Amino acid sequence: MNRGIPIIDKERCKGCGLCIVNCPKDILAKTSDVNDQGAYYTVCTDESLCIACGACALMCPDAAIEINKLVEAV
Amino acid sequence: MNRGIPIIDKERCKGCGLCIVNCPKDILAKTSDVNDQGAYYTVCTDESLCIACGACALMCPDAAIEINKLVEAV
Amino acid sequence: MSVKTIPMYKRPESLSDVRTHYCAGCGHGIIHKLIAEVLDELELREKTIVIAPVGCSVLIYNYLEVDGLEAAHGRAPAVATGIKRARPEMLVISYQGDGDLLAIGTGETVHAANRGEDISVIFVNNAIYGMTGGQLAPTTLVGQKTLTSPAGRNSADVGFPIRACEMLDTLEAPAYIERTSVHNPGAIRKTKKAIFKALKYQKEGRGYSFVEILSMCPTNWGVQPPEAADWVKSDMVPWYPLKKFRDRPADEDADKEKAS
Amino acid sequence: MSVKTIPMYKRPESLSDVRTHYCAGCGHGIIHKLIAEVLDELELREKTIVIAPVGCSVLIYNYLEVDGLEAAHGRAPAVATGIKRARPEMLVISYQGDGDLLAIGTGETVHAANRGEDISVIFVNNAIYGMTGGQLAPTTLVGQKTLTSPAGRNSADVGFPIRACEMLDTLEAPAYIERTSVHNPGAIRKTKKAIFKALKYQKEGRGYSFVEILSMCPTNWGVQPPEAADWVKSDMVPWYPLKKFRDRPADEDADKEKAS
Amino acid sequence: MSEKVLMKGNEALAEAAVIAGCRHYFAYPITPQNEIPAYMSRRMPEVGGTFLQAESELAAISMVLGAAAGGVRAMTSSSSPGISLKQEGISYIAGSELPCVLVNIMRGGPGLGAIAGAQGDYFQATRGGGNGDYRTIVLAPGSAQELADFTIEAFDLADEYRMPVMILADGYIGQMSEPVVLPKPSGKSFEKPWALTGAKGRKKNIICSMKLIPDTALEEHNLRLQEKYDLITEKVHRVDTYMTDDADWLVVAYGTSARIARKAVDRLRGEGIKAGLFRPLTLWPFPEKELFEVGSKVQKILTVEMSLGQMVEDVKLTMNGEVEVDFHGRAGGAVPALDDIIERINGYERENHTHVQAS
Amino acid sequence: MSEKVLMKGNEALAEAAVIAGCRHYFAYPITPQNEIPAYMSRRMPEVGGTFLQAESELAAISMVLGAAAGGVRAMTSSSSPGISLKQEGISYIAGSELPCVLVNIMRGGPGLGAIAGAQGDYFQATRGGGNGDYRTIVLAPGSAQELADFTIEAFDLADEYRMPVMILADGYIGQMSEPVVLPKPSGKSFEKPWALTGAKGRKKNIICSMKLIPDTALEEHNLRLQEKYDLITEKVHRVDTYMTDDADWLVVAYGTSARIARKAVDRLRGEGIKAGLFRPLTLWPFPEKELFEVGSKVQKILTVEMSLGQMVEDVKLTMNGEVEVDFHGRAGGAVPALDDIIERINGYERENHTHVQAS
Amino acid sequence: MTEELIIAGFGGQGVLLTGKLLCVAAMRQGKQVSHIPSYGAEMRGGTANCSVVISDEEIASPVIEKPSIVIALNGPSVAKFEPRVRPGGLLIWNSSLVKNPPTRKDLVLVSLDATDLSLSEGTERAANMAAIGALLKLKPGIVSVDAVEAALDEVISARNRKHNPVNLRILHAGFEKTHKVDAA
Amino acid sequence: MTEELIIAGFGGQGVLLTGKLLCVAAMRQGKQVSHIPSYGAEMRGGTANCSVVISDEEIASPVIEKPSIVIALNGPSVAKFEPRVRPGGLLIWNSSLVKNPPTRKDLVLVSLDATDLSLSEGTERAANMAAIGALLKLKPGIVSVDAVEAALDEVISARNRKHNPVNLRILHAGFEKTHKVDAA
Ligand SMILES: Cc1ncc(C[n+]2csc(CCOP(=O)(O)OP(=O)(O)O)c2C)c(N)n1
Ligand SMILES: Cc1ncc(C[n+]2csc(CCOP(=O)(O)OP(=O)(O)O)c2C)c(N)n1
Ligand code: SF4
Ligand code: SF4
Ligand code: SF4
Ligand code: SF4
Ligand code: SF4
Ligand code: SF4
Ligand SMILES: [Mg+2]
Ligand SMILES: [Mg+2]
Repeated sequence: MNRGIPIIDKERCKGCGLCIVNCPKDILAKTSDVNDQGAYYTVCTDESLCIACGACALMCPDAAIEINKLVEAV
Repeated sequence: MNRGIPIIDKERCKGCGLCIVNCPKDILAKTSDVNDQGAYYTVCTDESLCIACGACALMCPDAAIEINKLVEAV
Repeated sequence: MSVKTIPMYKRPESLSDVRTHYCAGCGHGIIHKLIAEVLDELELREKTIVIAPVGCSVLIYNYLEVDGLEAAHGRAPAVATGIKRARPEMLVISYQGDGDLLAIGTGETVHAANRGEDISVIFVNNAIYGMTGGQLAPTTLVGQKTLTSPAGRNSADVGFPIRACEMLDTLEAPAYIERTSVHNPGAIRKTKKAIFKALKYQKEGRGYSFVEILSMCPTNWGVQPPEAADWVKSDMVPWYPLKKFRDRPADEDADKEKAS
Repeated sequence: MSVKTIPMYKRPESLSDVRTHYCAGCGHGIIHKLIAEVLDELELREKTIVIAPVGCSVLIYNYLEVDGLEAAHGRAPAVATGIKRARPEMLVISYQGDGDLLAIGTGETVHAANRGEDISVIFVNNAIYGMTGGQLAPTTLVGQKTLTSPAGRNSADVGFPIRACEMLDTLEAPAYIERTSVHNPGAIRKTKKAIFKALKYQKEGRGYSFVEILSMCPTNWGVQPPEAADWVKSDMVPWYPLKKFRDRPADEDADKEKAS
Repeated sequence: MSEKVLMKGNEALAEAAVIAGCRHYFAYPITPQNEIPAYMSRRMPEVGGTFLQAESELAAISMVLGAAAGGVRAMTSSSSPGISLKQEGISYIAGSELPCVLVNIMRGGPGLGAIAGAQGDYFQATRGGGNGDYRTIVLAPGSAQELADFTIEAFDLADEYRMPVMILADGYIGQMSEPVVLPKPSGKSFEKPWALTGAKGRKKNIICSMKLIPDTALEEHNLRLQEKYDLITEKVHRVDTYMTDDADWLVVAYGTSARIARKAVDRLRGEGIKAGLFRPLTLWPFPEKELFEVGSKVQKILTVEMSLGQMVEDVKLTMNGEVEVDFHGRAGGAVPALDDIIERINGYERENHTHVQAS
Repeated sequence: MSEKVLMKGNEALAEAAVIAGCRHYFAYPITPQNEIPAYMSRRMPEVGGTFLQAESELAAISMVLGAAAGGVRAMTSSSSPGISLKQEGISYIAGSELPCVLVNIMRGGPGLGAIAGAQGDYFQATRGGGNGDYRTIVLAPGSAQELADFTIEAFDLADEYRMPVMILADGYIGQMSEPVVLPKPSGKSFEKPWALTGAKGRKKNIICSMKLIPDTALEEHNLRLQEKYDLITEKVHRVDTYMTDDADWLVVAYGTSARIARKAVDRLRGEGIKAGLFRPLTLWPFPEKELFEVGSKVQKILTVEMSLGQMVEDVKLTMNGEVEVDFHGRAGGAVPALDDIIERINGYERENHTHVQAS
Repeated sequence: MTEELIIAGFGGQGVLLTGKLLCVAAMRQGKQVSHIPSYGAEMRGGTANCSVVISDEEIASPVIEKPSIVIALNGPSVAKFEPRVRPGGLLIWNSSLVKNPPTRKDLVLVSLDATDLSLSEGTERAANMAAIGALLKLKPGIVSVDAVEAALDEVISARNRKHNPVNLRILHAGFEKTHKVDAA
Repeated sequence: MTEELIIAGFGGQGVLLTGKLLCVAAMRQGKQVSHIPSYGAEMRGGTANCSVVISDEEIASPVIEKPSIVIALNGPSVAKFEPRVRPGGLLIWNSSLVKNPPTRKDLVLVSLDATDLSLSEGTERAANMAAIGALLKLKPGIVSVDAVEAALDEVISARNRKHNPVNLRILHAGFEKTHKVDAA
């Protein structure tokens, strides 16, 4: 199992979209809502599909994304 | 026949010796006399041996040497 | 079977907990983050001085949790030299843009490299003057439109974009020279490795390291960030090949291994 | 059979009828003379502007019978750019020493070359700062003792001598780059050819030309002129190979010929 | 009559340079004057001129030196730190007696400071930040219109006296858009037999700042320059006065400071207080004669600057103790507040009143 | 007691820097100060210090900025055109509040000028040739001995006030060999908690001249700098007076000019004429209080400079019209002639005599 | 009459153009005008704003300390400029984007869904036009609607002039949606 | 006593060293001294010279306009400095190299074959020592022979001190060969 949860800090996000276009699972998307800075921030549309590849986090210029990996507890 | 006459402008000469060491016929030498600028200038010791190669003139940083070539008049 | 979540990617501790002033999608942010990660990994945060250039990254000292110093436009490598000579035990990073490093700072760039100064230069090449609103940079591509080349860079008039790595590679002293990019996650991983090497070599006192990073300036290129990243790949990379030009420490280590 | 004398070598007309201030055996004198000869041969004296650098050749305008202009230390290529752009019909020569061209003037050197500015740079590399009394130059050889490297150039501290031709050869625009020397008559002949090409190409509007000339500074090397000439050959040439790095006009002409 | 257009000060200056016949412009980008190179990069190709973005300010000023030596009208522009870098070059141009126009759209300092407008480079401009005894004429426009008009004049003055002429304006003047009527060319033309055009049919021309031979050459050169500077001091001074005829209190200010001071004068006059404004338009030469004439009739002078006190020295030197000279300054990009100026002068009035009562 | 040695001024200064604990010296060669780098290149390795010949003056001043930020004592030296190139860097150092010592061994200008000693960079040194409102303390030694002594003091002042201190001397002072007794270290030490030594066990330190946030940051910074400058103006002024107590005629001069003026005073006193010499040892702050005290008692002041009139402005500003201020200057490397100074003062005497007779 | 306006938003909202448009219109109506962009911090991103002075008298400083009118096209602009409006002044704010409405009691606060009005014409970039409409309704003395319409052709480059009809429609929508208010 | 000397020759004739030697000797005898090399022209080659002032009083300028004594070690130095010696002054010239002897009538002109004296000790570089010898003979008041001998060890670097005996022999030869003259 390779699964994870992208945690996006809405207020840090500037809405650049770099995470969106680089997510292999296409589960990130811009909101039509703006955050306090006036940016259309990004959210994850389906966390269950996340494979914890880290592409979004790597790409994010504002370090707005952290990834939690889901591992089987023994 | 390849013969020439080096004409050394005594007052231009700074006595650097570059012509001397580059003359293939070894016919240039420093004087023990100084010119007005206080330099031990160079003279030709035997013009008859000059082959008009131009090495001395090429070498001279002060353009103190001109070469006349001797040619047979027809 | 129960499931546990463990943090796989966290904001690095060397990165300050503030918003940057950068535009959305700016490459500087990515590169800052990578530096912070490497500082965390090499445990160098408390021994590092970052030199801010004059350019969009002029406030870098607000974003990294290390001591920070400002250089005049183009002079960062000389400032880095001064402080490294005064504090050889510190890790000194000269972070610079293309206008800073390759236009006004050409002399300082070449000479710090030529001395083999024990510093690391992180060179962010975004093919434009970001901070001043998008003028022609020494690295602007031929035909690229900028505020001061409205008809596109005309190579007959102002020449071709300068390749910094290739130029510095003609010098004897540098220990490490590599060009990378941040246009996609794969490129970013390589960039992080390059920064890691550069700082590690400096930590080990192996001399001058130089990492050129192709980066996006969506604002002054007048495109959206994803397009900007594409343009790096489609237009910049062909002129600026991503390549390791020199890795003397690695060569030396390999030689030593062979010998032993 | 009678014998007639005909002048085989005469002082060039473009050379002023004055004594230079140079030390005995200084390479600058030889190079001035060659430039004057080429100006005579190409009939360019009346269309030439020479830019004097700051260095021993600061008074070059007193020795050539052409219009003369002084640049601040290191700025000659920028000054040359300014006047060439103002007077494109003129032939502009930037004459520079190694301190001028490769230390303080690194930026101007690289950028005029990179623009492919239609000027000719004559670079006199004597591995030292002549005028100021013999300090370390960017081109001083490793181990060479100077006023400011009394124990000899220490490459671990200040790096290795910079090779200008190799560095500029990484740029796209220059049309012609060659390194020659003036240590003996044969080398001088080649130097003259190089200067001839450089000025001819400029006359033809073919772009930037650069001739690096290894030269003697007996005074600051602390040796007699003949020894100095020997040292150029024995010590400088091995580090600075005499070589044509680029001759784009000749290549182009050859291509054209092949094509036709 | 030309039409009024809304133009940014920097662009008005750039277009005026084109009108003045400037076809060679070299510069390096810096805020707050970036509109000048941007404008020139579009405009110069249209008029067959040269726009070249130099690799640095050092290169830019050197290119100007080269082009000026070729006899053409050349210009460069920058802002404070960039102008600092040009000091050596300016000193060379002054020493070589070459005409050119330099523009400093000032920002806050020292060092990198900030990019808001300021007036902290007055000393540098008027005293010569470079080495040696030299001067540059310094013009101080106060509006987009004057940026344009003074540019025309700057080129003429440069050619007439063979020296660099500097246009010195705070960033607000350069950044502000205002209605402008573009000026006409002056029509003046200048012979330049000294220009480098090839030694054909004449002796070679040499242009240099080094004077080595004989030993006295440099001093003679300095004295000749000084004569020229004396002549200019006599001939070139421009001022603008406002309500000074009967003034009790005189404000001396230039640029944005003067705009605010003028409004303060209006307000004070409205309250019946006799304030006046003296606005030097040339900062070097400083219009001493004109200021002394006006200034010696008032009770007190207030110098207002966007710096912590630079021009005030010239005001004091001019008044030479004749009248008290006070100072009000803001720094770092701040603009003097109208109320502060008014309050200062009200304070003088009050004090005066007290004195009169007491005596 | 240390022994007298014959030392060239430049070398005395260099050795004094070593004595003061300077272990970081960066410079680019230029006449007439080449003995300083030459000396340092031998000496620094002996004491475990760093001598580095920079690729340019711009690099040299930037290296000084870097080293100073590291908390060490750093120095650079140059001469006029080289100092012009350093203006941006000096402005940055001032804005960043870093301590360092700058040496200008002045030569003739403008531009390349010539290498003989001159005093044409007074404005540049005292008014800030760089951008923005800032100052550097300027010390004016008049002998090889003072070059050494003032260097010790310069480092202390720099550390005390966290700012650049400039030693300003004409080329003759630097080139001349004289007997010198090498000074002792001052023994003072300074804490530098602001230095960049790694953010370990403390918050990160940041050293910069840019003040962006909030909008008022730069003005606040400027005002703080100004407070510091005001404090220095109050506390740091050094002067040397000679025969001023009963003087009728006062000569004000520094450096080589002052040496000649002193001899002139001797000669004039020999003729029964009451001349005196006021020699400012700090040029910024200019010792206004001391000069006013002495100057307001004399009949006339003659300022003598190896320039065409720069310090004379400070003399006039100080006297503020109280006493007439005359000027005698030589330029381009020429040294004032003893006889010329004597003749000037004799002229005053004669004039005075005529006046007295007439009245 | 002297009005000191600050127009603020983020880059791309046409803040500078708005100011220029008002200036040109007022200039053609014989007024004194000045316009200056904010360039207070040499940095990127964040809010953009410009200061406009329109007056019957000569203009002193183009820099405005306490504006009489503020047009705030996004949230950060409200946060930044609400405190600076002079008592009794006017604050027009873009309710489409601003989450925390202004609260001062001593101002005339006028909300307008400017971005929505713009979007309804198919563009998100013309909220500024709606705001101008509102301003013209509320402060008819500054400059006439006709003058602004004419200025639009003068200010917009030929290449972009094709958008002018849309711009005008949005301007009028803003004008219509806004109702005259009395001073605070 | 104040003597203002100029010592001139070409590079390699030890002109600067000569000046330094006199200064150190005089300093050790309690005199005020100053020494400054000529650096009037930033150029190479040609003549080198230095100015030395030795005095009982404080020294004003180290720069000498009209020297009281000139030592000219080659031809160009005679040409350059003969006109500048003050009337009644002393000019010592090197007859081994100078072709056009000085001619002024108002000076004390002393010729010395200094280079020949030096060559006779196997070096052409110590003509300056011979000239010092002559000076000491002619102007005993400046500094004593003993003081110069002592200064030689102080001034010459350890590495070159081995030549001092030769130097001294040449100095004495110059001293012996020179005869006291009366003022011009
Ligand atoms: C001496 C000087 N010249 C010019 C400037 C203006 N300036 C600030 S940043 C910059 C260029 C920035 O471009 P780059 O180095 O490519 O950095 P980027 O913003 O693209 O990251 C310039 C020219 C300055 N501050 N100082
Ligand atoms: C700005 C500036 N810095 C330094 C100098 C001093 N200076 C004069 S010539 C020179 C170097 C000369 O060396 P190089 O260019 O190699 O020429 P060379 O004399 O060897 O021919 C220097 C540093 C100067 N005149 N101006
Ligand atoms: S970790 Fe990978 S899969 Fe998950 S959201 Fe990020 S990019 Fe998409
Ligand atoms: S990359 Fe970061 S800033 Fe950009 S949209 Fe994604 S989360 Fe937001
Ligand atoms: S021409 Fe040749 S052979 Fe004749 S003197 Fe010169 S070098 Fe000797
Ligand atoms: S090369 Fe010229 S200067 Fe040198 S010795 Fe020969 S003639 Fe004289
Ligand atoms: S202007 Fe360009 S480089 Fe600067 S912050 Fe914006 S995107 Fe980044
Ligand atoms: S110092 Fe060297 S380069 Fe200069 S003139 Fe003398 S020999 Fe030539
Ligand atoms: Mg960039
Ligand atoms: Mg050299």
